[in-house]
Amino acid sequence: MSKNEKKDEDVRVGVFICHCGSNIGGLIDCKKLADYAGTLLNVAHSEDNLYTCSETGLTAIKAAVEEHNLNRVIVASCTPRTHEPLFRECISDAGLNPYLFNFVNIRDQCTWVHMKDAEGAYNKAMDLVRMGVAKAIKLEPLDMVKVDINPAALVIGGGVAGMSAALNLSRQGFKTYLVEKEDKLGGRLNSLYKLFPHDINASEFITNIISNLQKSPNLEVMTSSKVSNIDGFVGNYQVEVLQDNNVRNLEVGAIIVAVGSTLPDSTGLFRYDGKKVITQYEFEPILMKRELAAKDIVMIQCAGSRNDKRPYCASVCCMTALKNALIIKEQKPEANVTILFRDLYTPGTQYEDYYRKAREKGILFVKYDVDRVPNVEDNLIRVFNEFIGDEVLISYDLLVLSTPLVANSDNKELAQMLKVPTESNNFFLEAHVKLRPSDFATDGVFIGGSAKWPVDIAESITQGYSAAARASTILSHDTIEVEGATSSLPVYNKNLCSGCEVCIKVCPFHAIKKNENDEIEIIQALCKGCGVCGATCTNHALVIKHFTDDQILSEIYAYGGGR
Amino acid sequence: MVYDLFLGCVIPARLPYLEVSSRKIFEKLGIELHDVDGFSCCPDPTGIEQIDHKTWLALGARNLSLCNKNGGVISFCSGCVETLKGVNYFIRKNSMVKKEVNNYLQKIGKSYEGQTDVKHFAQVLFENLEKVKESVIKPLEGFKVAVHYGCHYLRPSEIIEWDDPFEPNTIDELVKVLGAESVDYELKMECCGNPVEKSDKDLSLLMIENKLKAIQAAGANCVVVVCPACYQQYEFNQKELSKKENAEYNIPIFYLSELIALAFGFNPDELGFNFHRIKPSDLFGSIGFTF
Amino acid sequence: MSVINFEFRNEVLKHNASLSYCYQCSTCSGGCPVALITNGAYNPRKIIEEAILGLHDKLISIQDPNPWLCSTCQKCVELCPQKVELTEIFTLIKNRCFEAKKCPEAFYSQGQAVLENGVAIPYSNAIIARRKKLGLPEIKTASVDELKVILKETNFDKNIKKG
Amino acid sequence: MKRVEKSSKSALVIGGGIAGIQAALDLADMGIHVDMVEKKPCIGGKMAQLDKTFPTNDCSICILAPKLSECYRHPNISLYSYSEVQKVEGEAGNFSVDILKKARYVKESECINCGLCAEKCPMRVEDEFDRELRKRRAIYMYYLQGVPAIMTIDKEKCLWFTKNACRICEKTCEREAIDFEQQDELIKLDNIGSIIVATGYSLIEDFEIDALKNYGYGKFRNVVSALEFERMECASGPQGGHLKRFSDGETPKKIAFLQCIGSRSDRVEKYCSSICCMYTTKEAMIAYEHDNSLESYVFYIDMRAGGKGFQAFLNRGASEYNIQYIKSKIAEIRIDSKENPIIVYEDFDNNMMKQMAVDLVVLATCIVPPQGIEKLAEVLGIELNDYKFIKTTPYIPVETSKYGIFTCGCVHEPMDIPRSVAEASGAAARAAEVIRGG
Repeated sequence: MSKNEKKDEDVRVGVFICHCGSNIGGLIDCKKLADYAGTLLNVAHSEDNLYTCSETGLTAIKAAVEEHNLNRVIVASCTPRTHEPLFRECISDAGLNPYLFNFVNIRDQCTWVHMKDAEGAYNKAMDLVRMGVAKAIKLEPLDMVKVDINPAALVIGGGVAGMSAALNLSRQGFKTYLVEKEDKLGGRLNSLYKLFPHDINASEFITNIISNLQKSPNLEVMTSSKVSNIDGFVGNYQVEVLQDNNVRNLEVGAIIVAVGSTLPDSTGLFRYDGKKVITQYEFEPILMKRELAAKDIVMIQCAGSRNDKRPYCASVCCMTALKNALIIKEQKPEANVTILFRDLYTPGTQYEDYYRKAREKGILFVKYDVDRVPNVEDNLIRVFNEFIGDEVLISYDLLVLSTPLVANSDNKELAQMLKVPTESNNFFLEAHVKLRPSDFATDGVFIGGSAKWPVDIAESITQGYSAAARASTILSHDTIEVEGATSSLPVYNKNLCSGCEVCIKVCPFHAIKKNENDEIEIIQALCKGCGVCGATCTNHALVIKHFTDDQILSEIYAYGGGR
Repeated sequence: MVYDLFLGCVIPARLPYLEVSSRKIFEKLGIELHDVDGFSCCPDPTGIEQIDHKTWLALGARNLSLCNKNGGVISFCSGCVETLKGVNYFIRKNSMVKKEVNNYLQKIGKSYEGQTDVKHFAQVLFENLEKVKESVIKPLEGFKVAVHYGCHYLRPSEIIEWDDPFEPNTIDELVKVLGAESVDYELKMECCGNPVEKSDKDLSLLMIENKLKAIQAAGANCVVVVCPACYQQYEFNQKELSKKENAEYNIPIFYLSELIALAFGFNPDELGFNFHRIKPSDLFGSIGFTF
Repeated sequence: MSVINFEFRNEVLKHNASLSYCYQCSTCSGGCPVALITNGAYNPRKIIEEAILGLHDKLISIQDPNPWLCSTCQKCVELCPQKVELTEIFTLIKNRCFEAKKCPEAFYSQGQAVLENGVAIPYSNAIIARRKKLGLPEIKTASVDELKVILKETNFDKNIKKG
Repeated sequence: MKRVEKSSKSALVIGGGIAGIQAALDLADMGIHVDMVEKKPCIGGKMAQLDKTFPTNDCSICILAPKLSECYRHPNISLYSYSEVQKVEGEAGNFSVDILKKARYVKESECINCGLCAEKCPMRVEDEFDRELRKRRAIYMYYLQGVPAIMTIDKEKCLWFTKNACRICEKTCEREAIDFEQQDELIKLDNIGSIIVATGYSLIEDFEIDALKNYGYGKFRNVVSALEFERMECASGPQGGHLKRFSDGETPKKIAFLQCIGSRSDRVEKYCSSICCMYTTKEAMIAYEHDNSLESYVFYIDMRAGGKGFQAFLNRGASEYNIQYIKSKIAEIRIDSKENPIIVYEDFDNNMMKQMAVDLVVLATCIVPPQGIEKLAEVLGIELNDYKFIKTTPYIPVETSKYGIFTCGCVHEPMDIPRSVAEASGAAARAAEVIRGG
C-alpha cells in the first residue's frame, strides 16, 4: 500500500484464499498468501481453505464475519462465472449486502495460465489480492433490481420439442403461444415414415401429440407464423409475430427456442442425383408408399459429416439407417442391404439392441475409413475394407446417403433478435454445455431440441420438457430479482450528460433510451452492467455500479503502489 | 460305479504303456472300467471333423450307441472326449441333427438318442480326489510339475462343461495331492500346437518350443499331460528341436496316470517308462526318487 | 479386389446364424496363439469377415488366410463377446474345402486310414505283441463293412479319394 | 391472466446425484416444496467422484459444489441424507411416503465438520467414496466437500458398536456433537404430488468381478477401473492428484485405456454404456496434463461421439494430447516380471499382431443398474426393463410405468451429465404438471 493512504476504521475486510484442491494450492502457497493478505490495510481477518466453496468453507466465512464483524468479504479462488452468486448469497446469509463481496480470480487467470511459473504466479496472486482489497474498501451496498413477471410463454418452433414444451407449460397453467412457420405442426416428423427404435408411425405419433395440444385451454397455436421482432427483457418480452402478413403482438415472460434443424444440400455427394442416389429423408416416402423397386440397396453413413466441413457426428443417422434397413427387410426379405459405416453410433440399451437386431436380420455392415471413402460408380461401389485389407465391390441399384442434420440458415437472425450466441456449426449455444443444457446466458430465454444439436425424438421431447421447466422457474413467480450492478446516470451527473446518445448506440442490450423529457434512461432489467456505455461516455456522466471509476482506480493505484 | 472305456486310436495303438498306468490306477481306486467291442475312431475332432462334420457326427454317435454302463463312458484321451461330448452336444441341442444322424445309424441297425454321458478320465479322478489322496503311499517329493491342461480338456466350455476354460485347477489339485509341486508358467493355457502339425510342421514346432522355453524358465523338472496328442507333441519333438535350435530340451513328459501310479507305489518297470523317448530315470536320480 | 457374394454369405449364415453378430472387434485375433506366432498371416477375424462378405474364392479356392492353420484351441470361441461360434464356422469352411478337394495331405491319409481300418492308427503286429507283453487286453475294433455303409451315405468314401 | 396458485403439494426426489439435484432445484425454484432423499451420508453422487468433466474439462466438484450448497440451503428443499424410502402409498397427486433416516450418531445441529474426531478415531476402514483406494476412519465425512458437512459414524466398524470400547470421538468433540444414543428415525411424508426417481447407477465391478477376470482386474495392481482412475487423478483423491501406479509408485508414462469392458457383450451386458469413449478421452487428457511425456492408447470397437462438441473433443485428444485411438478389442492381459501389463492386439492398418507392454491399464467398465433398484421398484410399484433399468414410456424417457412417478439420469439408461441434467429438468416439468393439476 502507498503510505499516504490512511486506514478507514469502519472498513473491516475478510480475505479467504482457496486452494481449489490442487488447482491453486498445487502451484502457490495459499497459507503464505493468506498471511500476506492479513498485512494489508483494513484487512481484519484472512485465512486459507482447501475448498472455500464447500459447505465447510462457507460456514467458515459466516463464522468469520460474525467473529471479526467483517463488512467486506473477498474470496480469492476459481472464477466469478460459476461461483460469485454462491459467495454473495453466503455473505447475505451472514447479514451483509451481497455487493460487499469481491471476487479475486487467482485460478483461471493466475495459476492455470501460469502453470509453468510458480513464482511469477505467486507474485501475481499477491498483486491481485492487494488490488481486490483496495477495491473492496470502496465497495458500496447495492440493491438487486426487482422485475415483474408476465406468466406467459412463447415457444418458437412447432416440432416435437416445441410441442412438448408448449404442452407442458400450458398444463402447468401458463398462457402459452406456440409459433410454427410451416402451415402445420410436427416439424421433422412430417417427413418421416416410422420412428426408431419402436417402429411406430410418425404420423400417428404427431396426431396424438396435437390432439393433446388441442385439449389444453391455455395454449394458442399459430401456424404459418414467423417471429419478426423481439423486445424487452426477462419477464417482460414484447414479441412481434407475422401470421400470413398480419402482425400479432405478444407479451410473454419467457421464450423457448425449438426451431429444430434442417437438411444439407447433397449435390455432388457420392453422385447424388435424387433418383438412384438419394438421401434417407427422400427414402422415407418411398418406404411409406411401399414403392421400393430396388433389390441391392447400399447406404453410406457420415455422408457429409465427420469431415473437415462438418466436423461433427449428427447422432441420429446411424439409427435412421438401421430403421430403414429393417423396413426394407420387412417389405422385401430377399433384398440385399449393405450399410457402409465408419463408427456405428448406437449408444445405450435400446439402440445397441436395435443394431443387434439389424445384424440378426441379415443386414451387412461394411466399415470404411475417412481417408478412403467409398468410390461410387454406375452400378458398383468400390470400398476399401480394412478388415480384410482389400478393396471390395458391391453392386447396387439404390444408394441411400445418411446425410447429417445441419443448423437452420436463419439461426443467426433469430439469435440476434434474442441476443443469444451460436456455435461454430451455427447451432444455438447454451449457457453451459455441462450443467445448463437448456438455458441461454440471456435471462428468460431457453433452448430445446435439434436447434441446439441434432437429437432423436425421445431426447427432443425431454429437452422440450426441460426448457419448459427452466421457463417455469421464472414464470412461477410474480417478480424476480436481477443483477443490481448496472449502469446508471446519477442525479448529480445529469448536468454532465451532453445527450450525444453514443451510449444508446453502443449498448449491446438495447438497455438505454431517451425518455419523453429527452433524458437518458437506463432500463435496469436489461442492463447487464457490461460497462461499454460508461467507457464511451465522454463526460463520465454514466456510472457503472460496482465498477465505479473510484473503485477501478483504487485497484490500479494498489497495483502500482504495491512495490 | 462302472464306466465303459473308450480307448480311441493313439493310446492303444501307439502308446499302449500309457494305457497300462491308466488301467492300474483305476483298478487301485476300485473304479471298474468295462471294455467294449466294436468301437471305431472317435473320430478325431482335429482331423475327420475338420473335413467332414457329418461323418464325424455319424461315427461318433455310433460309438456312443455301443455304451450302456451306468457311469457312462470315459476316455484317456481329450480328443476322444471332445468328440463324444461334442456329438452329444449337437444331438441334444438340435433335433434336426439327431434325426439326420439316426438316419445314418438306422442303415446299420443302430440308433442313438444322446443318452450316454461322457467323462474325461481326469474328471473321474478329480471327482475321487479324496480316494486318490488316501491311496498315495509314495509322495512325489521333488517333482516340480508343469501342468499342461491342453485345449480340448477344457474348451469349448459349452460342450465340455468341466473346469474353468481359462483358470482351471482340477489337474493342479490332483498333482498336489500326489505330493508334487505344480509350477506356474507363462503360456500355461496356450495350445501345444499338435493339431497344426497336419498343415504346418514348422509352426507346430514353434508353438511347442515356446511352451518348452516357458516351462524351463519356470524351473519345472517335468510336464504332466492328459491327452495323447499333447503327449506326443511334447515327447516326440524335443530331440528334433534340440538339434534344430541347438538348445537342450530334455524334460520328461508324464501322463497324469503315470504320476498317480508312481505315487500309488507302482514300479517304473511295470509302467513301461522304458518306452518313453525322454527317460524319466535321470529325473528320478536327480531328485533322489527311488523305489 | 473381391466382389461381395450374398449367396455364399447367406449359405454360411443359414448354417450358423451366430456369424451375423460379429462386429469385428478383433478379440479373437488378439487372443489367437497362431495369429500371434504367424504375425497375423493366420487371422480368425479375417476369415470371419470374409465369411460375412461371402468371399467364396478367398475362403475356398485361395484359402487366404489358411483355415487349416487353426489349432482348434477354441480360445476365440470362449472369448468372443458376441458368442460367435468361430470354430464351427471354420469347420464348415474346411468341409467345403475338402469337398473341393483342397485340403492338406495329412487329412487324406487319416481319412483313408479310418475308411480302410475303422481307426486312424491300424494295429501293427509289433503293437499287438507289445500290448500282450504289457498285459493289455486284445482290442476288437468296429467292423469296417458296417462303417463303410455310413461312410457311403455321407459321401465320405467319394470325397476322401483325391482328384 | 391466470397466475399459478402456490401448491400445497410437495414433490419427492429420490437420489441426490446431479440428476436428482437438478430436478429438486428446478421444482424448488418453481415454488414447489421438495423432499429429497439420499441413501449416502452426503449428496453429490457419482459426479462428486469425478475429477473433471468432458467436453469442457471443468473441475467436476468445482461446478457441482455450488449446486450442492444451493440444494442444502434452498428454502423449498428438505434434504434427508443417509436416508432411504421404505414405503410408498397412494396415487399421483397424493402419495404418502415413509422414509427411514439412519442414525449418524452425530448431532447435525452441533457438528461443524472440524474433523478432530476422525483424526483421533483408531479404526481404519476402506473408503467407499475413494473406491477403496485408501482408508478412512470409523467416524468420517463421506467426502471432503460433502453436503451436508456433517460427520457420520460407521456403525459396522465403530469400536463402540462392535466391541463396546473407545468413544474417543466423543471425548475429542468440543461441541459434544457425538450421540451414541441416536436412533434410526421413521419419517412420514404426506401430500406428495409427484415422485422423481434419480438413483443413478453402479458399475459392473461392484457386482461381478468375474466378468473382468480376463483383464486381471483385482489380481494385477496396475489394472484399474475408470472410476478408480478418476480418483487417482483427482486432487482430493487418494494420491493427492499425483498420478502413481500402485505396484511401485512410479508415474505411468504409457497408459492403455480399454473400452467396452463388460459393455456390448453377449457374456456380460449387451448394451453400450454410452459415456466411456468420452470420459476415457478426458481421463487421458488430464493424465497428459499431469505429465506431458505420457503416451495414451485407447482400444475401442466404435468411437461414439454424438454429443455436442464430442467429435471435436476426440480430435483434440488425438492432435494435442498424444492419444492414439486403436480399433481393436483386447482379449486378455498378462503381466511381465515388473508387473507391467502386456497387451496383444491386432493392428488394422496391416492386420499384423502387435504386443505392447504398458505401465497402467484403465478399464472402461460397464454401467449397471444401481444397487437395490429391484427393491425400490417394488416399493414404488414401477416396472424395470430386461436389463433391470427403470422401464420408461417409448419416446418419453422421463415417464415410468406408473403415472405421477418420473425418472431421469442413468437409473433408466446409461447417459452423460448434460443429458441427465436435461432429463432432470424434464422430469421436474412433468412433476410440476401433475402437482399443478395440469
